Amino acid sequence: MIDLSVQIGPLTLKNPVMTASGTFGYADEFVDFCDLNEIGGIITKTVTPQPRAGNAPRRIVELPYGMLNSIGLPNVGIENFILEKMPFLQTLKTHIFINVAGTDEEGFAYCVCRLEDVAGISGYELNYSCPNVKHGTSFSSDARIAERVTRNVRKVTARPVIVKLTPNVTSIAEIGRACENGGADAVSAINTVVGMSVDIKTRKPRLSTIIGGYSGPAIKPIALAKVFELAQNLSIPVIAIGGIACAGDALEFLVAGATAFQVGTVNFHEPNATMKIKKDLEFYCQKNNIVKLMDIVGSIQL
Amino acid sequence: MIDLSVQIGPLTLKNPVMTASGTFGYADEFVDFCDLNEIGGIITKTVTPQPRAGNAPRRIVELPYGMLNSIGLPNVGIENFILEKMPFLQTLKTHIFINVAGTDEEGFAYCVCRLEDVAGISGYELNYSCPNVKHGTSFSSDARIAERVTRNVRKVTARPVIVKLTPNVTSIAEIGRACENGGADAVSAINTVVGMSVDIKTRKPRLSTIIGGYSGPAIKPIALAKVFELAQNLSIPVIAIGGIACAGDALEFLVAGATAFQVGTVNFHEPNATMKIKKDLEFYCQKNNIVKLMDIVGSIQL
Amino acid sequence: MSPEILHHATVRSIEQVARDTYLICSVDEQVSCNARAGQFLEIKVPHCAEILWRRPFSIHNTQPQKHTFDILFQTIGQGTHRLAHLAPDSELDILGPLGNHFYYEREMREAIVVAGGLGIAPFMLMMRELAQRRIPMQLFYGVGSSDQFCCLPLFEKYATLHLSTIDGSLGHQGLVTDLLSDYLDRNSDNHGKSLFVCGPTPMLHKVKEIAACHTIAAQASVETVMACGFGACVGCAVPMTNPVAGQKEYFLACKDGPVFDMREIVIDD
Amino acid sequence: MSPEILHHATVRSIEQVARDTYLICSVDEQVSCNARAGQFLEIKVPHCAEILWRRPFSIHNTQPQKHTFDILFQTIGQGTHRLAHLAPDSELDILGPLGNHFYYEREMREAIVVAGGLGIAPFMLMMRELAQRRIPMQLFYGVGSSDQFCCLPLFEKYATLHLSTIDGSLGHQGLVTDLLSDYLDRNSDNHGKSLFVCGPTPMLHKVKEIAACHTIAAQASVETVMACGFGACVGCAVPMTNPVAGQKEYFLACKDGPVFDMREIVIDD
Ligand SMILES: Cc1cc2nc3c(=O)[nH]c(=O)nc-3n(C[C@H](O)[C@H](O)[C@H](O)COP(=O)(O)OP(=O)(O)OC[C@H]3O[C@@H](n4cnc5c(N)ncnc54)[C@H](O)[C@@H]3O)c2cc1C
Ligand SMILES: Cc1cc2nc3c(=O)[nH]c(=O)nc-3n(C[C@H](O)[C@H](O)[C@H](O)COP(=O)(O)OP(=O)(O)OC[C@H]3O[C@@H](n4cnc5c(N)ncnc54)[C@H](O)[C@@H]3O)c2cc1C
Ligand SMILES: Cc1cc2nc3c(=O)[nH]c(=O)nc-3n(C[C@H](O)[C@H](O)[C@H](O)COP(=O)(O)O)c2cc1C
Ligand SMILES: Cc1cc2nc3c(=O)[nH]c(=O)nc-3n(C[C@H](O)[C@H](O)[C@H](O)COP(=O)(O)O)c2cc1C
Ligand code: FES
Ligand code: FES
Repeated sequence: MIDLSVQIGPLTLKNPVMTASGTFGYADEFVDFCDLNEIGGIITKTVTPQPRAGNAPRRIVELPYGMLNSIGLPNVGIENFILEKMPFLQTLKTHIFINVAGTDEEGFAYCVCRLEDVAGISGYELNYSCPNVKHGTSFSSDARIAERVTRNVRKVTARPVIVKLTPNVTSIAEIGRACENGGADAVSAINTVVGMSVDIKTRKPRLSTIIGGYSGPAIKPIALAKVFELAQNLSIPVIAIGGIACAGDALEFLVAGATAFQVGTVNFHEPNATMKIKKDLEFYCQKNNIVKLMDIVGSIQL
Repeated sequence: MIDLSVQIGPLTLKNPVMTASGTFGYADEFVDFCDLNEIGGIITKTVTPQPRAGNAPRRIVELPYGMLNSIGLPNVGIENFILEKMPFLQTLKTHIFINVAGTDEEGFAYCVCRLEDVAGISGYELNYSCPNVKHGTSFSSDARIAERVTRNVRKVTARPVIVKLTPNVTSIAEIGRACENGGADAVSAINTVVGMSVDIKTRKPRLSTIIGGYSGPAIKPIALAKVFELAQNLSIPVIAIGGIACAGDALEFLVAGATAFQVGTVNFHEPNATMKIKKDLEFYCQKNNIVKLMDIVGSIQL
Repeated sequence: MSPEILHHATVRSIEQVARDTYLICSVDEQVSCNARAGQFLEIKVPHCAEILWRRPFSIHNTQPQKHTFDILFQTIGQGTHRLAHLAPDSELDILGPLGNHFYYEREMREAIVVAGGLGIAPFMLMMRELAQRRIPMQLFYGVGSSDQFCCLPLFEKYATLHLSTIDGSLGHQGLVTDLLSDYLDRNSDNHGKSLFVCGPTPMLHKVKEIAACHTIAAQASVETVMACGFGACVGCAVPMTNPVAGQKEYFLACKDGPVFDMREIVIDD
Repeated sequence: MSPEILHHATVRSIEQVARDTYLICSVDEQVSCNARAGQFLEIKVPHCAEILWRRPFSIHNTQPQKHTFDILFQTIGQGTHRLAHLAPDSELDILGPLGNHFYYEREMREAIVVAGGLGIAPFMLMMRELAQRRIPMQLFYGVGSSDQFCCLPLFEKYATLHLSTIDGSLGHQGLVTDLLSDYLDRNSDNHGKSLFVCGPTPMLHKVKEIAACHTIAAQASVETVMACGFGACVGCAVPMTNPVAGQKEYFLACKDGPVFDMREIVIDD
């Protein structure tokens, strides 16, 4: 029996496979493709205090090995989320993390507060880093703000708090440390990389918002560098995100120091990717006589 | 007759096609592939005050649509550069820019000083941003240092000065503005994006320096966003670098606001890429009835 | 985990049926027996790791007895070119049937179908469905040049044809919407008529105007870029005619569509 | 702009010659007539935009009268697999000949060639060159299993063969360097002997030791990753035995090599 379980703060995940916010809906979109209870942890699409309609089309652009998005965090708002989305999530037998964002500093703690009495929630992921909304990145590009927002959330919940970081900063370790100081149980990285595409026929930017977020396999090398930097500098767990498409990709991150990882863009075109990655991780452990997957976390030979 | 010429500060380049530092050697490596005089501007591999041996192998890693490098600026040092490399460069009938870097703040002005009396140099590019040497990025991640170093170089030369910027910062526009204030004639962007790769068989980082610089077509969307940001915020010309492999790529950057562009990684596998891009730009202008290529610079429809 | 929606189909045949246009017939009981007109499949481009997204195609026709289905497509970019070069017996990695389908009013007495170019794709299956209900059909079908028409002999069995080409090589020279306007102007009684349209955006725009002007209900199958096809990426936004500002301003083409009542969506010109 | 070094060759034939090993014969006068043993070509992997770098291959043999040349290669990853599937008459986008070549001392009386696996590739051309000079040759050639040997009948014409396999399926069971040691121990007079080696790093390491111990001059063809092959990327660094600290510590495999005097380079074990 191979033990795939990993530890994120006080929580034990049955395996390190998680889903990245905004790429797995509210999980119900994936019932046809995945046994949701086999996933180590599900992170829901970002929810905000008020409903949001999202950005005007065009919201997505395909690129080789990647994509740009500028979705703009459309969501039904925290109240409707609790009414409409939570009931299904509560039926699942895995850890559910609600990804929240505020348009101001108070918004984060506000959402968390509202969710505190709701059952079936294992923890929160704070989205400090969406490049597609105004002021979206200021929470994660200014260490003082990042620390303050984390601390304010910490005050209102005993549930585990993950802070999701943007790669679009000079020093992700500095921001990560600030979140650790603010009381975060873990950090996740990376959110999308700021990118752009121009249609030379029309001379227009391809996205309605001009710039957007770059994701998919093409950003994996960038994500690995950031995750490694965080793992070297923080003492809380780091959850890897960025271009993970197969078990081999995931293993690179685990070896580099990630305790768990999130599968993002690949869910769109391979909606059963999480299942496949989990199975292949098991197979890898078998082949390499690894009894406990957690043992390879941070096993990089420097 | 199509006019491909562009203006970089006081200089007129016969066309906007330039070569990126470190990807075109000292030009002599490319005599078999290119008519060097047809290139708009040649930027030489970084030269430093003292000779450098460069980093231990492994220095390069191939990735889909990109590569990682950690070369470490090996070069013969400014004195030998003048003796060994300049004579050939002086025979060329195009603009030659010497890319210089210091290991400390004074190193930049020192190199430029030493080159001031040397003939056949159109200008300088200051490499503030190499991620593969210690302190390599501090010059371009701290606006005050960037401004100071630029000003010190400005004091010792009347020749055009281009400052090359790293994308690995929170606000490239802030650094760019500082360089503009310091007296730069133009900025070029982007240098490589920090990246990493792990060999899961050996559990070792693939590069000897663990992290390195990501380049090639995969970084083009990132470069476009940075170039656009600079063009929107600066009044000096922006020279685009990052993943340019064909005329279509170059046009995206020109439309987004770049006045010229540099061809990098693609030189390694298509050593005549500069020639092909120049020809295809001409062809594009012909087909689209563009008499002066400069007219499309910044023509993006927002 | 239901095995039905994400699975492999086997290509039975592939043939060129018009300029740059191919018909792939594949074996798949699930799609063949369950698909409704207007629904689509998301097909993985084979042997091309760099192309991440699946490609959406309308289900053109089904042969439920043979357990086969057809897609009809035009070679546009790398993905469709690769599909056109598939060999018989290759596997197709498909997701579907996805999306909603055309809706038929009980009171419908005549179906007016308007297709521009490859917008014809979903209407073969529709005509089979409507023929079973014995609904008379008019097909307004416009292309650039006559070598782009697909399956005319088959369509003729189901519907009265009104053809147009931009270059005048067959039928009316000009836009098919001109023919549509004429037809509706000539027949002032619009009671029981339903419009169904699929094609390029300017055509949808024009048809929406015409439908509004004649107060005929019109449904359009809409194309947007799609990363997933099943509601996960929220990338396929279509502006609503009656948005709730800051709350709900967009439909999703893949989930709420691809078929929309034209009154409910904004079509840019 | 000289047209010689970057150009297209036409594949004449491609055949599998051993397990996972292929021989491509191509038409190209320039390579055929000018290549020297030890030089290499950089070949673009066809129809695969995502693979940026060309792939380096030794020039295995040339047929100057026919204007053809051969490369011999093993399928390792995506690039070599694609090359193995090339059809005759395809175009090969090649760069070369590149690099230096094996150097023959005037006083050489016997050539001792040591090859591990595909390290055999450059030695066919070398043996032709040395046969013209009537130099006696010993070939020490080791592989994993007998089905990996290439071109033995041809090599036998030029050299005395000393074969080994790891699994013992042909020749000595074990490492070819054991055979080499034995041979040199038996023949104590090393005057006029030259060693030439190409193969995996542990083998190079061992041969370097043996050569030093018997004070025989040894040249190795060294493999590193290469982004360009012509001195532009400075990625193919090979550590020097006598570095000038902080100034010159590395050779470039593509420009200063791929053939090095083994005393001048550090070979990690
Ligand atoms: C619900 C739905 C059903 C569809 N049904 C069919 C069908 O039955 N038959 C068919 O031939 N096509 C159909 N399409 C369009 C089809 O999906 C695209 O043509 C295909 O994805 C192009 O893939 P590609 O890789 O060849 O081109 P790409 O490389 O993706 O694109 C090449 C160029 O064409 C443009 N382009 C891509 N898609 C479209 C589009 N839909 N309209 C206009 N320009 C586009 C791109 O922006 C790009 O400039 C449908 C689309 C949708 C959303
Ligand atoms: C100067 C020179 C001459 C060469 N001559 C020959 C030759 O004549 N015949 C021949 O078969 N090969 C030769 N090689 C090796 C050949 O270039 C590689 O096998 C080839 O580039 C692999 O390409 P790929 O796309 O199939 O594999 P990749 O996808 O590039 O690599 C697959 C895996 O193999 C590893 N790998 C890649 N190259 C090598 C290598 N050189 N040694 C060990 N592992 C490697 C990679 O790290 C990766 O893990 C030569 C190399 C050099 C530098
Ligand atoms: C279409 C799309 C929508 C996303 N929406 C969100 C979101 O709502 N909240 C969030 O925190 N991250 C969001 N992300 C970022 C992803 O969670 C993830 O951090 C990023 O895509 C990198 O991972 P990947 O390369 O595996 O996709 C979104 C990404 C994509 C592609
Ligand atoms: C192998 C390699 C060496 C480089 N060396 C230098 C250098 O010496 N100085 C410098 O300013 N930039 C150097 N660069 C960065 C390039 O000039 C360029 O900014 C970067 O590669 C992005 O462009 P590209 O994607 O077109 O390659 C190097 C890049 C590569 C790939
Ligand atoms: S295509 Fe992904 S939500 Fe519609
Ligand atoms: S391979 Fe580029 S310098 Fe040797």
